[in-house]
Amino acid sequence: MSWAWFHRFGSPPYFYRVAGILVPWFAWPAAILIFVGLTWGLVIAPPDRLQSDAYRIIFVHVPNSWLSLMSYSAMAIAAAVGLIWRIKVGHAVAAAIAPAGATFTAVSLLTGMLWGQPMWGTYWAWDPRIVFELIMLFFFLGYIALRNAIDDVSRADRSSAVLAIVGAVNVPIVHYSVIWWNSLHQAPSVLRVNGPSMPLAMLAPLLVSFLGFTCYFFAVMLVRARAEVLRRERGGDWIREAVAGST
Amino acid sequence: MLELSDLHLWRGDRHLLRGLNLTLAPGQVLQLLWPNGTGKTSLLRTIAGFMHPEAGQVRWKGQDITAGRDAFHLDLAYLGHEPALKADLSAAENLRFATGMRNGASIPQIHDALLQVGLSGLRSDQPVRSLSAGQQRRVALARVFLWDANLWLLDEPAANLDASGQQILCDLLDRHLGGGGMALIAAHQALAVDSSLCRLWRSPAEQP
Amino acid sequence: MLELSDLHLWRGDRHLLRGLNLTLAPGQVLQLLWPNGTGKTSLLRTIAGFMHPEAGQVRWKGQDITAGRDAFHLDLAYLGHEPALKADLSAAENLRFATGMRNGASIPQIHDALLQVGLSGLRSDQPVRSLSAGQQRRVALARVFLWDANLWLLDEPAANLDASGQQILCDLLDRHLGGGGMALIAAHQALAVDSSLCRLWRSPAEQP
Amino acid sequence: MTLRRSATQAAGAVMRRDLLLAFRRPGDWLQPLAFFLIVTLLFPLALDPELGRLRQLAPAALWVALMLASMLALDFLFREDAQDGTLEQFALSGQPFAALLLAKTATHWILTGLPLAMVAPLAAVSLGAPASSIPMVLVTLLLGSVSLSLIGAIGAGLTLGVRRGGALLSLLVLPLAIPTLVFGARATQLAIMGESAEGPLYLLAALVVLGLTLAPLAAAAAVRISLE
Amino acid sequence: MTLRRSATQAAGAVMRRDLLLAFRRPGDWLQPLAFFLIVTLLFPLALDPELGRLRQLAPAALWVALMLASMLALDFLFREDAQDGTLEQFALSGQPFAALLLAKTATHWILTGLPLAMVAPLAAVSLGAPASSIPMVLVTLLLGSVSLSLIGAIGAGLTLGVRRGGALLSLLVLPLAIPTLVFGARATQLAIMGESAEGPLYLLAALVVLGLTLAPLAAAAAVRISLE
Ligand code: HEM
Ligand SMILES: Nc1ncnc2c1ncn2[C@@H]1O[C@H](COP(=O)(O)OP(=O)(O)OP(=O)(O)O)[C@@H](O)[C@H]1O
Ligand SMILES: Nc1ncnc2c1ncn2[C@@H]1O[C@H](COP(=O)(O)OP(=O)(O)OP(=O)(O)O)[C@@H](O)[C@H]1O
Ligand SMILES: [Mg+2]
Ligand SMILES: [Mg+2]
Repeated sequence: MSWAWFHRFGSPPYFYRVAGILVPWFAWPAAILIFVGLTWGLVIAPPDRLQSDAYRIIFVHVPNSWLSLMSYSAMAIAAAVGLIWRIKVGHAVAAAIAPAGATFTAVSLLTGMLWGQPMWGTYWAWDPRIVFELIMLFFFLGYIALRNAIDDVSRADRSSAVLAIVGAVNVPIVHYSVIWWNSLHQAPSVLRVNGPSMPLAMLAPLLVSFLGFTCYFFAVMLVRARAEVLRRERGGDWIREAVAGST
Repeated sequence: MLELSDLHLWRGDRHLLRGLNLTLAPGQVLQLLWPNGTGKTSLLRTIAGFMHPEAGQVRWKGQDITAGRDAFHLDLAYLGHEPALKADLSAAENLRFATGMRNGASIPQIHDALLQVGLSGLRSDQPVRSLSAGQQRRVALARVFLWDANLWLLDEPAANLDASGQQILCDLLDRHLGGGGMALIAAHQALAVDSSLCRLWRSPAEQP
Repeated sequence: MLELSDLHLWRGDRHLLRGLNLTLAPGQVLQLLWPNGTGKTSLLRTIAGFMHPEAGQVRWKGQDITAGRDAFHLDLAYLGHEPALKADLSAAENLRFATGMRNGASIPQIHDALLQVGLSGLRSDQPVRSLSAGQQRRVALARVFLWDANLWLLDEPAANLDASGQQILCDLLDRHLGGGGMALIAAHQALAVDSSLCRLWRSPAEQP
Repeated sequence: MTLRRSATQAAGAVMRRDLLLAFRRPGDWLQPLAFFLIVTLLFPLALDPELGRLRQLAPAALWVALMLASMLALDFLFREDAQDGTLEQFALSGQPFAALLLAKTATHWILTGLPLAMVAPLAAVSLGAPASSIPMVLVTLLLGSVSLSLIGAIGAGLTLGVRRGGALLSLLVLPLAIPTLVFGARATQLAIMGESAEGPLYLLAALVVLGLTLAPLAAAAAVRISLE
Repeated sequence: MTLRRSATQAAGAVMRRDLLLAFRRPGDWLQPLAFFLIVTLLFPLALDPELGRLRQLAPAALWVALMLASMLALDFLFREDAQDGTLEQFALSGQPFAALLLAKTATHWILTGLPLAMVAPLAAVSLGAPASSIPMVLVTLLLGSVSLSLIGAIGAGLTLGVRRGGALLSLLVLPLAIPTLVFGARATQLAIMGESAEGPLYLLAALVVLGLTLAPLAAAAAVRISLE
């Protein structure tokens, strides 16, 4: 296969333009899907036999949890691309993902804690998955902190990239923690080899809101990444045209 | 043979080097007498491979340095603003370890080196910390020529050196060039090296 | 009026200064051009009160400095080998805090000072870390004269400075001396200050 | 512009400078926080979690964590200023040296001790302490962090002075800090148990006063020596 | 004399140099040791000592202390060499950079991790662990300290670019170190309880291997970047 597309997408002007075009295609679906998914999940979907309405947090918790893992992986990959092939766009994307990912992780933790109260009778349990999710939050924060601590952009890019890549070991740990340790936390009930163990009436809205949050993720990521690209392309003359064009 | 072709370097938001070209042949020395803040240190660090130019390339013996980095570094001796000495070790110990990493130098060689830079008077157990600024510079110079590398990159080597120190420096340089070495020197007063080999370069604007 | 009488100073096991006498009257500058490692820095630091001489004393306005230390320090501006700048603050911020501890200097005064040392071009938020060696020296010089202290102790102030920088330094000195200030300078090339006021001192052996 | 600044003005300038620096590098004061939180988080991980046991362990965990966090930060209290020559300029400023160093120490406390004391109750609760105990825990930790910063200032000064005595920081500071730790932990424990912690609290306060009077002078002396 | 030194010779030179330096400044490696001992002694003080409970706490106390002690030392791992320009010379030595940094890390472990692991059993006993458990405790701590040093090397490298990087160091390192801590403490606990600690021990060993393969490369990358 040819790597042309790879390097083309890695060229800032091209990325800037394409990203600009893509943003609305994610923003609108995000708004609609999240709205549909949440109203469906929180209002229409039938209450659970065991946990009546408490379970409805799932429609927020699970999408955010999944996205927290996905966004970290995405960040690590983008950073690696930037570091290995010296492609600035990669760093820009990684930098753009970090805050969003941190938010997803925080939301996952918070909703999890809220859910823990009715389910486990405590907000906070020293459960592997919970702890490693918390560690992931620390990785996101550490990444952001390291970026801010280094004033020179390109150095900040590559230093933080190393951190992002190193932190990637944490992702599988979070995912498999429920299997490796006997933990309080749910074992996978959706992403299972032999199909989800969840009634469709719950699964459907879950997937819809998951799609919604994912679109939201991409929209935010692209917008921020464009800004980051601009910051890196000091004085590149394509910028003047691009900005002039966009206004 | 060192070649810089169309080098562009940014620091922060400053476009320091705009399409810089230069070649350095065996036996030649080029003295950068650019004004403050115009990019001497940045240029030397770029050649050494610490910084990465936005455009253009640095070639050593015809090969891009990013390709054969280790080989290039073995031919290179870099002396920065920092003396890069361990304050708690004696001058001789510092030199022993500095050479121990590249080409082992024997104790006599090291003492000879210290003699040449005019530091034979030191107590052997005197830590570098207790040396004066100029004495520390001299130790760093001794290290540079103990490495007998082919290409010297010296950033203001004469700083803190008294008259005799500068004379020593010039002698070292002449010997280095005589042996087919090359040197790129950032300075503010031109050093009195044999002028036939030596080019002065007063500002990044004009070409050398 | 600074007076050193029969000063004896040891560093470790070296007897650096042996009965040194010297007086500096208003409007005078004395340049120490001693060789490396002969005690320039040590002497300046002793006068500043960091080190204590084994024998002899340092008098300022007739009074031993150990007696009226704070008063003496208010008349004193010391510039050492270290620029003593905060790498994470901008040049202007550094100057504001440096003066804020002694005599408040207004923002315009500070910008004027930066202008005089030829740093008006800097981005106002550029941290000192990102300045070149010579630019940092210039900031340190700006601090010295913003303090408008009576006695300047400068340790190799011309280090890292290009030609224009050295010219600026000389102008500052001339102005300082013209205003009845005094200066004691360690250097390796004599600075071209108005020679009537200026004495050169080539080795600790001879008297100035 | 030669009118001499008063000592308080000078100290103020020093504090403003350090605050600005911290603002430029949020990492510096966020780190002890993160460190503290992570450490308190480590204990439960290191044990198999069981809230009853955790609660007994809480005071020890909190205080050791607090102490280590502030120690870690203290190592940087003077070192950087010493290396770049700023301390020399302080010594030459014609201002009372002890006052300037006290200003530095105070800023350091504001940036590390204070936030630490603020988040500590949170950590305490996560370690199973009852919410009702929070105010007392807060007070004890506030007092404790103050005296830790002061004690640390002495240590930092001494480690500057003695080139080869890096061990001094812990060998001198930790023993000095032990009384604070003991009384502090005791007070916290009583607070968590819901009993009156007056006794140890008074002792803590006494330690703070002692520190305020002695530490700046000791530190100033130590640092001056290191400048020689 | 231009014959090129092999990578191992170069690494050897680096180790000898660091050992000599440590010999000149015993403080640097005595400090973490003293720190560790005092911390482990603090626990009995911070709690009211009652051996039964102490024994339960021993693993947690040991491991947290071990971790913090090595953290404290880690900040010195590269910083000094970075400031005085030695690391630049390493990078220009034409030798594999990762190997040189690994050599530095190894020396650092010999000077801090090893002694720590050696005195730890002592501390364990003082915390009420049975003498019979000492060998196992020793093994777990040895393994743990190795991987802590390796992880720390990454953090130290990353924070070089930042002045006062100690600020970020622990924030970056502690999350990485938590698995080591969890398994290590579990193993120590089993050892103290006199049960078989094989499971966690294997995991610890796995972490060490992982660290040995990844850490030097990551650290080298990080340091190179910081030299820019
Ligand atoms: C602070 C507490 C919690 C945290 C940090 C947390 C974290 C996570 C994470 C990271 C995931 C994604 C795992 C993966 O995709 O591999 C997840 C999934 C999930 N969580 Fe939680 N969780 C918490 C509490 C809870 C509670 C209390 C419940 C309800 C009993 C719950 C139910 C679920 C479910 C059903 C999934 C989807 C499982 C799957 O199909 O993969 N979580 N959680
Ligand atoms: N992050 C940054 N942002 C903006 N400008 C920067 C940054 N880093 C460096 N610079 C500028 O780039 C230049 C670097 O100069 P360099 O140190 O190479 O100068 P030099 O020729 O060595 O000067 P000197 O003779 O004083 O040593 C300086 O003008 C400095 O202000
Ligand atoms: N602890 C010590 N033991 C022995 N000698 C020492 C000690 N400390 C300093 N010295 C010697 O004292 C002298 C100090 O010199 P100083 O730094 O004052 O020289 P200087 O005139 O400033 O030199 P330069 O021109 O290089 O700056 C040096 O020769 C140094 O070797
Ligand atoms: Mg320079
Ligand atoms: Mg000197």
